[in-house]
Amino acid sequence: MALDKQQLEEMYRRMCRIRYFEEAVIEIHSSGELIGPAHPYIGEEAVAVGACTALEDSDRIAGNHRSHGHPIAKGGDVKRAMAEILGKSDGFCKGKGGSMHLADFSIGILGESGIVASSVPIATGAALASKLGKKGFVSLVFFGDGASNQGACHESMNMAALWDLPIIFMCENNGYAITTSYRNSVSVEHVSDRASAYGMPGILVDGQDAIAVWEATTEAVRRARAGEGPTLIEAMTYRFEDHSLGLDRIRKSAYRSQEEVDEAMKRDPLKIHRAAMMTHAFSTELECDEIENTVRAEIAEAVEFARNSPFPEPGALFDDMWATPVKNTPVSQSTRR
Amino acid sequence: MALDKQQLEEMYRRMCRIRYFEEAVIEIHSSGELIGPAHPYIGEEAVAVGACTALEDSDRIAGNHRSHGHPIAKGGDVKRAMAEILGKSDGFCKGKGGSMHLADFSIGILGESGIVASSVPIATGAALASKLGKKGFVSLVFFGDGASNQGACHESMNMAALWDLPIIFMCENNGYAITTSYRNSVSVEHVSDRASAYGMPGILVDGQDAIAVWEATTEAVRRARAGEGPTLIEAMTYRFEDHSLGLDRIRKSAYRSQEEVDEAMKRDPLKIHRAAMMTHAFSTELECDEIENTVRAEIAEAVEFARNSPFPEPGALFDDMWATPVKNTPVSQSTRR
Amino acid sequence: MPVKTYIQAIAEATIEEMERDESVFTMGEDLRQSVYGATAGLLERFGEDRVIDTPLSENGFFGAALGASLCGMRPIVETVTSFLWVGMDQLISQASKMRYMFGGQAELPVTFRIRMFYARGAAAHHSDRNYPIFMNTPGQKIICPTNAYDAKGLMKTAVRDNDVCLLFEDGIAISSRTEVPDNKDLPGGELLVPFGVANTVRAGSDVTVVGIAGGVQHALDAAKLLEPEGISLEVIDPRTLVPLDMETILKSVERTGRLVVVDPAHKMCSAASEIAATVAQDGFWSLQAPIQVVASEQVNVPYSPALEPLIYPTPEKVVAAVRAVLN
Amino acid sequence: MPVKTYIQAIAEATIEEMERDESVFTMGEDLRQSVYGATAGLLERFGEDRVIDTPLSENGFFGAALGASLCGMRPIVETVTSFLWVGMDQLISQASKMRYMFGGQAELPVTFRIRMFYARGAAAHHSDRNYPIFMNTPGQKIICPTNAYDAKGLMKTAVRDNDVCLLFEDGIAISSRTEVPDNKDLPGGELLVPFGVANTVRAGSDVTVVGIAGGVQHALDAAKLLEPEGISLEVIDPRTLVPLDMETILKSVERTGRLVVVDPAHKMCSAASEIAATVAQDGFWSLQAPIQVVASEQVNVPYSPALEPLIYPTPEKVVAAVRAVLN
Ligand SMILES: Cc1ncc(C[n+]2csc(CCOP(=O)(O)OP(=O)(O)O)c2C)c(N)n1
Ligand SMILES: Cc1ncc(C[n+]2csc(CCOP(=O)(O)OP(=O)(O)O)c2C)c(N)n1
Ligand SMILES: [Mg+2]
Ligand SMILES: [Mg+2]
Repeated sequence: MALDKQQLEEMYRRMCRIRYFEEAVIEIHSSGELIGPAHPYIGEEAVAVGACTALEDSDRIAGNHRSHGHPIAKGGDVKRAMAEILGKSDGFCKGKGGSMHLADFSIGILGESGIVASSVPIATGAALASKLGKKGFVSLVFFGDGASNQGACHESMNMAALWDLPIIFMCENNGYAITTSYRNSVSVEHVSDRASAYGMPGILVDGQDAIAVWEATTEAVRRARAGEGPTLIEAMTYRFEDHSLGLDRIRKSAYRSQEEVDEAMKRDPLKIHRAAMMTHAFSTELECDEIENTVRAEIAEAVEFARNSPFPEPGALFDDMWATPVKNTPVSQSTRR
Repeated sequence: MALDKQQLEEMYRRMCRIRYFEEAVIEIHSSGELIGPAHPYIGEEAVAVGACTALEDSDRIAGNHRSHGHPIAKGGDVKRAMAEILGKSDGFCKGKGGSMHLADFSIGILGESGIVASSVPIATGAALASKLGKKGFVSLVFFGDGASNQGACHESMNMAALWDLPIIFMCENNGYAITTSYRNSVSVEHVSDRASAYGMPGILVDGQDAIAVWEATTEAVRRARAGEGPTLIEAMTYRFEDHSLGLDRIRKSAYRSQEEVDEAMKRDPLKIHRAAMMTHAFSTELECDEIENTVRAEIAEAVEFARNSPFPEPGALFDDMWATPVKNTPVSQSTRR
Repeated sequence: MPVKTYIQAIAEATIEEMERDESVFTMGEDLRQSVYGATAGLLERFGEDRVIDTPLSENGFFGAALGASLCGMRPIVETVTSFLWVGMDQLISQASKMRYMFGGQAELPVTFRIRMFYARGAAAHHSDRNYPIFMNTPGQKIICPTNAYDAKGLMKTAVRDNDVCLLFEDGIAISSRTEVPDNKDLPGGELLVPFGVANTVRAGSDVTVVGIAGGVQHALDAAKLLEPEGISLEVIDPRTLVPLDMETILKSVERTGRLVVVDPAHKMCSAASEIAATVAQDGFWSLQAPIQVVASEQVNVPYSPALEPLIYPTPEKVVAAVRAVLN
Repeated sequence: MPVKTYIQAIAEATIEEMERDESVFTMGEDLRQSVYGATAGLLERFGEDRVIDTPLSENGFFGAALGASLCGMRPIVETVTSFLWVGMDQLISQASKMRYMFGGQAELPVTFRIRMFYARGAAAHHSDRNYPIFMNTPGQKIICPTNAYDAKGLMKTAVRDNDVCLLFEDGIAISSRTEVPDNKDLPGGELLVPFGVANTVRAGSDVTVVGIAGGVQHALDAAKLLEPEGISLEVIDPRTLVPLDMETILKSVERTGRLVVVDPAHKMCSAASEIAATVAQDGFWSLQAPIQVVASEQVNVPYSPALEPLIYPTPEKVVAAVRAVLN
């Protein structure tokens, strides 16, 4: 463990940022202000923060529908993230993407994907660009246990291993794909057991312990930068909330027993990290509280910012389709008529 | 080894049938009578015949573009196979499918697929039907080393293992996908090494030895029928001819050295089986020759049959689209006009 | 007559067909917990072998459904338009081609139930309306029920049909309620709606308005808006896009001389364009004005509630198109 | 002027663009041995890092090309229409949606070169003409060069374009030869053909015939067949389907009053139907006769040499359609 106090505190700050951000999203959703689906990351903060702490700003990440934690962990601006979720013009994507599609290319966040596993080949391609163009960055992709069964993962891992690409496949195994349990979805005990099928290391790590995730990722990043190729990391974690906001149809305890949920919630990644800060860096309760308070204020400010941000103008509907506009690209039918 | 003389001879008969059939196809192609692509199975006969000898008539197979060997090994009629390849009305598919799409549902041949790996999920579904409907048959799918990298294989193997389906995944590893070598295509030493990623047995077998393939398949069929689930078998083989007839653009020795081809051709599956018949069943040279002669006559007859078979009538263009015809299904534009 | 929601109708059709025929089973993601609403209670009723939760592998399990259908089973698969892309190889290379390619040997009695999300902030990744794509690739029947009655009757027909049926459930219609008769009150004891027969939802004399999927609702709303002005719209719901009942549409245009087609899918190469093109060919001499297509704007579906509604057809846009053809 | 084949033109464009810009590279199956002919010699010239043979994983490597393009590379991907189905999720969910969904942040300078087989017994699994599908899903530019000149000029434009470009290489045109000027004889020193500008391949006065992809050749052949009778066809090649130059088509119809559209793709929801529908809306008052669409019959492509030719448009079918609009 070679994280100094400042780093440990920054990790805690980001974990809190995700937690409070998600709490705010839940509140906003219940008020009816947010109509689209949103998938809370609460309970899994240690994975994104542990992983992203091992990365440089120039490194690239890509993610999935459970999509707020990854960009925040990579340093994304919570104001613009919240504005995006509310569909506002100051959002990361000017309101065009929303909750499932946060992206900030300027700091290496290549975007979250609503289609499960669909960003895995994209991240593999980013790693290919790094290798071909000798660009030196690594690529890291977050995907779920459910996603691991998609062909896209298989194809990407084979290519990455064949070509020694600088990529980390970070599987967030929270035990479920919506309501489908790991046992009914993956035919082996661990997703990381599949790494040997590609000839890459498969690392199983405690996903509630940000430091453990950081350690595993750091070694994978070292390998990647040294040209030694990809690593598959499986972080065992748990989603504390429902699969998605607004999916009220599913009875909560029908697919996860209350005991299981209670047991899992005892291992809150924020508490675990707070304790680790005290042990390893002698942070005080006061220091920890202060981080929490600062972040709470930050999130409140983000909500305020997002609420005040204007909705996009109607004309914006037709912007952002083409990078190279040319004659006769389609325009509004009503303009035409 | 528990194959009696009759069985060994039948295996030889089928291997010869494939070999001579393919030789006839090559000849026909060079005469310009056959315009579509066709992928000779020469050199790989032991795989299809070894595998199908372990199956019952009611068992199902599905295959790929290298497509003549599988149905013939399963007992398909060479007359109708040849007629299909010439696009004639007596063909398996009335001339609609052609070389890459031979199928005879009446004896469990669910069809070859021109899209690589695309029949793997289909065969998995056949196995699912067997299990759900307690139908007792097993399903076996042939696919190449190149195909093994398709996501369809990953998804199918995971499902088959999860659900203990009665299926055999038979990978014909001939070392190449068109011109792309195994080493440039699959990131581990053997496709069968990937079986452990699904929790199923992975068996590596000499694909030039029909008896070895039969033995491995027999055990896999036993497992399947007993409800113990799927098996992945990798048969190491070699294609003696070009990837496809008509693909003259590729210089033969550019991707496979002449030495490699010569070396591989020393292990001709027909010669190996002929020797085994003599050793295990005391077949005589004369008996073996007689099989060969009978099959040669059979193939000559098939060519004759195919040549004499009429082409489909123009009106046949609109047949065979719908199993349940209803009002207003699309008809010919010219009729309409 | 009892009033039911669209989803109730689908659920009833599923249960009735599963009870009628042992080879019918359902497969898809999270069916047992019924994430999309139509499979609630099936597990308890029919057991694990007939209500199969699949791994997240659309290409794999679409193909598995097709393979099972080749061997005597009749799967009902539940999914969402946007997940079809993942399984497209099985849907096109196998589902739509296998029967013809094998000279008619294959029977593929699979019904895909495909949800189309609508105007709820699902964003581009979850907002596809891709039925026109399957119209372009021959080999599947394409069914777009727009109310609970048709949903039940067409779904039951689909399950009994021996071809691959893609049944698109439009989010625009999904929460609508319609009268659906009880089986005991029906002559044959059950509700079956045939394929290839358009439904003239509303008779009218001035303009023929064909609604595709959720577009039927917009057309009906427009008809109501125009009624006070004495403008009479004939609203036609083709119900199935393959087979497509052009005859009913052409006959209507013969009387009205004017055609508007409303389609919530993207405009280019849409079902609406297809119908317009066919009328411009086969019904040209009936036309007294340009054909108007009201479809989604040719951009991706945006997330923001300030933008999303702008992309879709609305009753107001239909009204504008009707006025255009009347001038 | 030197005469070149279509494939030579594509090869020249590839080499010129790879020489001009280090970030351009090619990837696909069996490129090094050049199974489809256009990548011969690239390996020797540009080395292993710029001529990448991929595993058989279309979804995976299409996505990898897209991901690489997000990070400053400009991949040229080679494939075949029918293999697009396998990679459809990356092509639609990512290629066509990413830029818009991310509010314009993404630049995706990828060119997909997509071969369409034609009338050589490839059978249903290898005979797709799926450009209409990408017209329906907004976000990509769709390019259909029909001769060597355009192949080179449009391909070079595509490689420099910062959007995803799908360049469909029609087997009908692939072995054709056209004059292609040497760079030294060109004013700017190179051949670039702009997107969105239709080419009036042949001027005429009686009927406007729009040819899509290989349909242009059939239209020209029909024009020759009708010339002796004094029937004059104006043949228009849109060259790109997205963007689509409807203006040129509408202007021509204004003069001729008659439209035939020839498209070797399946008819329903085709590019041909789209053009017909648009003219029926925006050019209606110019029309003096029904619009005729000549496209592939709505069945799968059969293998048999006795059947395959029947499915496609032919010059004779175009002639019949022309006669129909003239009566
Ligand atoms: C291709 C595809 N299929 C289905 C869905 C619907 N869906 C959204 S999230 C999800 C479960 C994902 O599970 P997992 O990968 O484990 O991620 P988690 O939600 O547990 O974080 C499903 C099935 C989808 N978005 N994309
Ligand atoms: C999805 C798809 N991609 C590419 C092709 C073109 N293709 C036909 S055969 C082949 C190689 C297949 O290799 P393998 O699976 O090893 O089988 P083999 O030909 O060696 O028997 C390729 C790339 C195809 N038919 N389908
Ligand atoms: Mg999960
Ligand atoms: Mg091979």
